[in-house]
Amino acid sequence: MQLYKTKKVTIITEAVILDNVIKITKELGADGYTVDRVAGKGESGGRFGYDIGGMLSNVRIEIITTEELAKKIATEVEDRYFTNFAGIVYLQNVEVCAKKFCVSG
Amino acid sequence: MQLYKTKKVTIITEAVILDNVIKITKELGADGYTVDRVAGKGESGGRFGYDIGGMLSNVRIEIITTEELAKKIATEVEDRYFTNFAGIVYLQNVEVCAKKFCVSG
Amino acid sequence: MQLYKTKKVTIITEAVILDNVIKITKELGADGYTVDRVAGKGESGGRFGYDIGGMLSNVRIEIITTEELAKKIATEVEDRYFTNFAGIVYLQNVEVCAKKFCVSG
Amino acid sequence: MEVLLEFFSRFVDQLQKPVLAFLLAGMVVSAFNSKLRIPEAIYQFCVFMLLMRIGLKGGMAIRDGNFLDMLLPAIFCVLIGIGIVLLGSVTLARLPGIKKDDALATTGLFGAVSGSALAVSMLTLESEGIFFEGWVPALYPFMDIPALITAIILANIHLAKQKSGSHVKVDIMPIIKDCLRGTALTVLIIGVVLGLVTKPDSVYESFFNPLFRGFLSILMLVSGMEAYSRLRELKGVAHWYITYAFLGPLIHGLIGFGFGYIAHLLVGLSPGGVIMLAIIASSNSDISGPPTVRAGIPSANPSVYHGTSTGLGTVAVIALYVPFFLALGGIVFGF
Amino acid sequence: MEVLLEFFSRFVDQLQKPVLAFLLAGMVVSAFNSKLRIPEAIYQFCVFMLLMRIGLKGGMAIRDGNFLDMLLPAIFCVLIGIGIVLLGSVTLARLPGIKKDDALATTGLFGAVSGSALAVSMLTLESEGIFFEGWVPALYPFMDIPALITAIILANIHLAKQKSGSHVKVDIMPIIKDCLRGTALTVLIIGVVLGLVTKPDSVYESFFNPLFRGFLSILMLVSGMEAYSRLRELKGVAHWYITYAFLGPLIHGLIGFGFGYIAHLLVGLSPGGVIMLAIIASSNSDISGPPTVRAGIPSANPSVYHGTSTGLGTVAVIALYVPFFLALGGIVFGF
Amino acid sequence: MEVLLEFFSRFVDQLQKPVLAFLLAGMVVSAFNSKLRIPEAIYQFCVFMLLMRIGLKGGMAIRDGNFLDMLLPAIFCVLIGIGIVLLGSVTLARLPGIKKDDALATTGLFGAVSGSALAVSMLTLESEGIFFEGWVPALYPFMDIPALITAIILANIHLAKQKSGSHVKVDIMPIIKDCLRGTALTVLIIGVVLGLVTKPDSVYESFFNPLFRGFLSILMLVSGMEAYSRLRELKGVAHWYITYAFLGPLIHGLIGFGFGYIAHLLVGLSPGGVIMLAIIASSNSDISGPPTVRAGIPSANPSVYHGTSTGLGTVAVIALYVPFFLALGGIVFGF
Ligand SMILES: Nc1ncnc2c1ncn2[C@@H]1O[C@H](COP(=O)(O)O)[C@@H](O)[C@H]1O
Ligand SMILES: Nc1ncnc2c1ncn2[C@@H]1O[C@H](COP(=O)(O)O)[C@@H](O)[C@H]1O
Ligand SMILES: Nc1ncnc2c1ncn2[C@@H]1O[C@H](COP(=O)(O)O)[C@@H](O)[C@H]1O
Ligand code: NA
Ligand code: NA
Ligand code: NA
Repeated sequence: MQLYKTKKVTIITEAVILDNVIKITKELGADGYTVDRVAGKGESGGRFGYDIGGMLSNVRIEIITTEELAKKIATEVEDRYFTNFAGIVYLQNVEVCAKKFCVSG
Repeated sequence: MQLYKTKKVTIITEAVILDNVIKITKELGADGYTVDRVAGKGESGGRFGYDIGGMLSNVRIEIITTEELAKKIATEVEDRYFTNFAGIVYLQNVEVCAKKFCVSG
Repeated sequence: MQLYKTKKVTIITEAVILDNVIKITKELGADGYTVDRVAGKGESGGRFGYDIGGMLSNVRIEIITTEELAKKIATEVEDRYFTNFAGIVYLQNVEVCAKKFCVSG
Repeated sequence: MEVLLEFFSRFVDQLQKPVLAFLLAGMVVSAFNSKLRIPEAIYQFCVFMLLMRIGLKGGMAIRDGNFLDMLLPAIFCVLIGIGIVLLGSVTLARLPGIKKDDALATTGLFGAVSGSALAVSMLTLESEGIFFEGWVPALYPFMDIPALITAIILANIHLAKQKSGSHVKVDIMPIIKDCLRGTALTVLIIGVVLGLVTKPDSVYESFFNPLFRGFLSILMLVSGMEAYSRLRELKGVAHWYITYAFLGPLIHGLIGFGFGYIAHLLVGLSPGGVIMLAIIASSNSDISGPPTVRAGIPSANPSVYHGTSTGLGTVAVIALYVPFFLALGGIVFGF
Repeated sequence: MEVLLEFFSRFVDQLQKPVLAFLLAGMVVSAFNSKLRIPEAIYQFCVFMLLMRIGLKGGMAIRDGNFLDMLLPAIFCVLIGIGIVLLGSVTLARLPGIKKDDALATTGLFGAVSGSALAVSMLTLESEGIFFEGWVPALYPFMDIPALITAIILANIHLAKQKSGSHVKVDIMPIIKDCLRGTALTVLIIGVVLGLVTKPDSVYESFFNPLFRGFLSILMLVSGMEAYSRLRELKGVAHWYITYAFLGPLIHGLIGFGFGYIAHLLVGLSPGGVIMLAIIASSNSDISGPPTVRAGIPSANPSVYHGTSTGLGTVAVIALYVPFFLALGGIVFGF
Repeated sequence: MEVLLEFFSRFVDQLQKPVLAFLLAGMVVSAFNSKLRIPEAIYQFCVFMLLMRIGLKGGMAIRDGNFLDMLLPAIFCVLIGIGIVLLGSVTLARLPGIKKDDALATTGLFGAVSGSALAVSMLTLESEGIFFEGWVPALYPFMDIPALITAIILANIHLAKQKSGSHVKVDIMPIIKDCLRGTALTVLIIGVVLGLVTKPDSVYESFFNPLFRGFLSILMLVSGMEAYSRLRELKGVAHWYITYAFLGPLIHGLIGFGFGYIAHLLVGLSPGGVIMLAIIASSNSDISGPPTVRAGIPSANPSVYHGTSTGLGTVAVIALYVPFFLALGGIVFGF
């Protein structure tokens, strides 16, 4: 089986802005994502509280996509949100089976 | 401490086939895995529903193993399931402390 | 946007020692982490039980930090806990936007 | 005519019942994109509470009942379950533009049974003071499993033919096991067995029975939210499925009513029991069936069968056919 | 003087009530670093149960009530909600060392309403046998939404001025939608509507009402644990916020009491209704408001407003101002 | 002889009780590999409800009781807890092929107490109409903590000796704190304190008490499922553990009964209280103890002690020793 090298971008941020972040990635051209809820601690303190509206917990959004788009997403999210909201974003190399993740979507 | 380079294969797919996928990886020779439940969206639509039997949610299965076995697992899961079931699979480089992950299990 | 190459160290271990592991990473100098609960299976059997005190489930702790510190954390956790407790630890390359993750904290 | 008038009055009644209202509220809430989410653990607990209550009551009724009285209705359930699927396989599955495996998966679900519709009709009959044998709802698996198995077998025969023209052997036992091991039937069976061999009256009276109504409301709210989500997936699916979702339950329910009437004549099944049998037949599986079908007919498109069943069928049964068969029973048996 | 004595005796009463005790227990438990965690799903379910009960009772009361009687109190709620924020914007927000957006976010939450304080006061009035119109607690959104909107608008105007001096247009509709789509108001509205147009008495009496007290206790336990966590975040925050958290609810409650008294004179709002209005005004949003403010005033520091509201305000209202306004009502109306 | 006959009749009774039946059902369900899972949040909530109910009732009983009457039984609990572990350390721990730290971990759990066994025996006594002092179950921590501490200290002394022959100092305070901070004891203590200093009667009567039986059933179901999983881990473990799991609770319970009888003679502990003390002593910790032991004796193999305790001990106590000590009490006190 052929493996294609591409990128995974991971965004960990406040659950309260999940919908907005997803919207941005969609607008930039990503067509899939995986998301789960995580706890964590960083510069802006710990996030382990009881949550109803998503203020006290983090989400982790992972998107497999081209290197170009991954960088665009990282930049956009960082610029738009991380002044006011807690969060980190990072890229990793991945090898996928399906070619679709390696051509600009 | 010595670090050994090896692979992590990640499978994100419908929770309904979790047991089957685990079985396959075991048959192929992997002797450990980590699994969690995730939400997500891809070609076959979003998976965020209320779930009892695992139809509406994804699982993420991560297996650290040799490059050879990682590729075998990826190929097998892709071939057997991803025609009918939603899912993606990808490989990543990892460095582990224990040598056991780097020799064919 | 500038991306900085650095490391992510992932620790998967028994939930019952989460607090201790976090404490160690803090003492060694890491200033952030992300944690979630996962199920899994390894040498010491499966961990899928009903849990109150954290004996029957795993946690996954991810820390983005310098290569040096990542290695220190991996070694320390491995040495201190993995004789008696189930667990694995691995390192991965990541590229982050914020420089703070690449200078010794 | 009389049935329709009676139905209409019962329908208005039903609208006033909070059960249906919670279902509709769930749909509206989803349509307005509300952030409300009942935690999944609570949803799963609601299902548990309902099925345990149905099972316990069923088991206690079997204990107090006459085994022979149950035999015929149980056999009828098997026949109805298989019959509904066969009927679908020669109607829906033959329509133009319909993928045969999608259609079979769908009829499998409509032959199977909805725990929540069952709960709603129990509540309705009980609050109307219409007696029914407590073991009738516990016949659930006798219709559910045969329907799912028949659908899965037919689909696999079809797929094998498509590939090779050769014949195929589908192994039934794993499918039965899969059904019985599923959450819904496991809980129901635990309930029946405990109701039968122990004396669960105190826990039934202090817990499962009084909380029944409340947890059902919450389940209805979630079902409404789910129905809306599944409905949206139905976009682009052949319109035949919509027709099937509304017409199927009516016909299936009438079949159930017919068989129930025969049981009424032969072994004295009560009027309430006949109505209950009609509703069981009318209802479609929305919780336990879909995963079984997903595993058993992997090539079928879940958006089609899950959408048709959970998005349309459940709403149709609770809003229309529960009151309809109540009305029909009222006319036929004169109450 | 008499008020204080009366208040003191009611305060001791309140201390004996398990509701406040559960709140304090939660704080102590957190302070001792206990590993106890009520599962989040249960916490969310508690909130659901409480608001649904408030909503259903409200809806049923509206159904039985006179629409005109409600109009004036509803308008008063809007005025109070806006008024509290305006008051905060010319006091708290102008104090030295206070970031204006932090202050506005905080006053927004104190203008808004706490579902749990509401539940506590309903329980207290009911168990003291003091009548109040069941629809008064359902006025919640009429104070909540205007307060949040006013705060968000003022903050955005302030931020725009800071940047450019130019004027700014804040779009109100998305904020209203955001409030209504939030979990809390969605549940409350479902409850009101179902109470109004259906007959939910049986599910209310068998489920939502009897379990109310228990789920409220658990919510209080969690609120206590949360209060402690938020309190710790308050370290380093200007002391004015502490003053505001204790003085604000008193003043806001008195404003509410005043308006309520006017409604008492004009449209015959009951003494219990007046007390309830005072407590609604006195209370600060601890569940639904914070996320709305987080989205609407992103630059404000959540540790400040969330800490002040959830860490201090809620405790102050339940421990001090519920008994205080009960005492005040007793004096004023002579019971 | 008479005891055995009486025990046998009570055992059949117990089998009819849904509590034991739910436990067995859980085991069967697991053995058949059913997909049923009670959501973990619900499981945790069941534990909370049970312990809160035990605590509240205990606190209210202490409030109404005579402090001196409780002193002796409390001291006895401490003695029993330590005694059971010492007994195990000179028996089980000295058997051939037994790892000493595994054995000590196991005896620690058997010296400690099971909240669910406690709940089962409360329910049984209450439904048989046998009076017991409400504060007896609240003595739980007085046996639990000393047993766990003794086991952890002995194990650490053993390990230190193995390494260096030198003596060792185990710090007791962190272990006590760890116990008290654990979920189970935290909830119990909150309950006791609230029962003691507030008037929780209304919330007790409307919530914690009526739901007790139901949540206990669900906990039993889960305990059965857990027991089966832990049992499977016991494969390959020395058979002595099986013997210990069945014999230990009998002997420990008899010790408890003996001490209880002394308390009966000296301070008038009721017959029901004596039985309760026997069952507390007989029971082994299945929820709160294991994590404490895991942290305190890291080198011990959790499959051994967790398997022996949760997989065998709990089932033995609920199935055999609750009816046994009831029977014994009946004979001794003549009812
Ligand atoms: N160094 C780190 N390693 C892993 N996760 C981190 C790190 N720093 C922050 N995070 C995650 O990102 C979230 C927001 O971080 P911050 O903006 O620094 O408060 C935290 O709650 C953590 O979940
Ligand atoms: N580009 C992507 N990046 C991350 N996760 C994805 C991506 N595409 C699909 N997934 C995940 O894989 C699941 C199945 O994908 P699909 O088969 O495309 O529907 C989705 O529900 C997502 O959780
Ligand atoms: N090969 C593996 N791949 C992924 N996760 C693993 C692997 N081996 C162990 N784990 C995880 O680490 C936990 C502890 O492993 P162990 O110490 O081998 O029992 C397991 O419960 C799994 O969650
Ligand atoms: Na059917
Ligand atoms: Na207010
Ligand atoms: Na014991």
